[in-house]
Amino acid sequence: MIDVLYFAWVRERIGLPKERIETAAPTVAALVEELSAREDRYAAAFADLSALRVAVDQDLADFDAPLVGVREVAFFPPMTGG
Amino acid sequence: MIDVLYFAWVRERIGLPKERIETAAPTVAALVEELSAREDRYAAAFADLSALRVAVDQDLADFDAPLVGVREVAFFPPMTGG
Amino acid sequence: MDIRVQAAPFDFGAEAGAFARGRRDAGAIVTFAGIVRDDGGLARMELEHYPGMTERSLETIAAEATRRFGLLDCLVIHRHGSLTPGETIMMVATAAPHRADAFAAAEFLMDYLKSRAPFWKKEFGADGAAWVAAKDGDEDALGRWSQD
Amino acid sequence: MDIRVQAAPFDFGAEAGAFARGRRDAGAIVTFAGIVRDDGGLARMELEHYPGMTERSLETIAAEATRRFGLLDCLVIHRHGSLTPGETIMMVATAAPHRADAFAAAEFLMDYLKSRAPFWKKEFGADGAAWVAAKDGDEDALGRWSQD
Repeated sequence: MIDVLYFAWVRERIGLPKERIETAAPTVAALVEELSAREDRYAAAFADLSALRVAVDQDLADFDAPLVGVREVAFFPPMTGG
Repeated sequence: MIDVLYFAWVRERIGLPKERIETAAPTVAALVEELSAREDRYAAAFADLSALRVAVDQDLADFDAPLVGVREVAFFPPMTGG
Repeated sequence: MDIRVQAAPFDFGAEAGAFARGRRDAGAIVTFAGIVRDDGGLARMELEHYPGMTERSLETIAAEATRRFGLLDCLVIHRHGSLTPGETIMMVATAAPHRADAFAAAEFLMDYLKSRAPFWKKEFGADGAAWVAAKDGDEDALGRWSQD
Repeated sequence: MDIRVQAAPFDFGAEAGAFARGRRDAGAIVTFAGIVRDDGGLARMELEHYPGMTERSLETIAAEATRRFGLLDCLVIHRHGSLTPGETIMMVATAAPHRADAFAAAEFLMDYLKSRAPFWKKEFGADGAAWVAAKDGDEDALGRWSQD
């Protein structure tokens, strides 16, 4: 079980801020493929990975980051704070 | 007649903040020579011109600046404000 | 080092004054304040963030600025939630013995905060709502801080 | 544009707050404050200046910063007379639509003010009094602002 969080327009497109997912995906990229295959709203949110950022256990990571032992993955667009 | 002002250690070395001087010196450099020849305290203050700055009518100037029509000349060390 | 992430407004002047007050060790204080700009009919802005990761990332950035520039102290306050034009979104403050380090550290904090702290702005105006797009320049700005 | 040269103390936080308050046009405010640092037994400092030329030179520098960086506003306050450690010597504040210009303008103001505004510091400590020597680095700092 892994907590998956969505922020900004990713959250809006997928339609929820957070969900618990039972997955055996070995990497973030594999999780993205699994979700995209599941429903169109995921496929729409993940259509262009270059427009997305990912954090693994609250640290910025790459899409090829492993998910072994990970508790929390978050997807969001590039940050616009400050 | 020209007002000549001294600041910081130039003022202390010459021993006064301001004086009116009757001079026909055509440039700042000529005025410096005239004053230096007058008394030791001026010669001491003006010994190293590279350590001095000059303002003519309240604008920074070079030592070869002309004095025609000038009302006020000031001598001081490099600034240390801020 | 003082990091605050909050929905409540804060008083930039009071915070800047308290940060600088009686600081006999620092010769130089630099502050930056970001204000919601009234850019063509903006009604309000919603600032979303990632609780937990926001504080972590700001602490990491502030610790790195402190190390690099020998800061005596630094402060980051960043709001989230709803803001209207004229409101202060965030501020940073840096204290260092000399001005070059205080300036560089404040710019470093801002550059990293812009591209590395998980905040997202959504603008609401007469024409509806839109997420603010990240500027390429903000990511590029990080390049100047790379160390060999 | 607000330029003040005064012997009286001023409240940095209150001035920074008033400068930033309700500014819907500027997205970015940068302030710098210079504080008398307690550097090895300094008892007090005397700041001498050249009345008349001081105001002129600060106005020229502030006008140039406004022109170069498209400032919406700027503020310079500089004290003269006697100051003790922990007291605020001076401050600048800049307001611009974006942060890069607000930062650059504040650094430009400080660099020029250091080398072009007629102020001189004399430090009084346990070992007596001494005029502060200008740093080569301060004059060198102007080089980065030269335009082609």
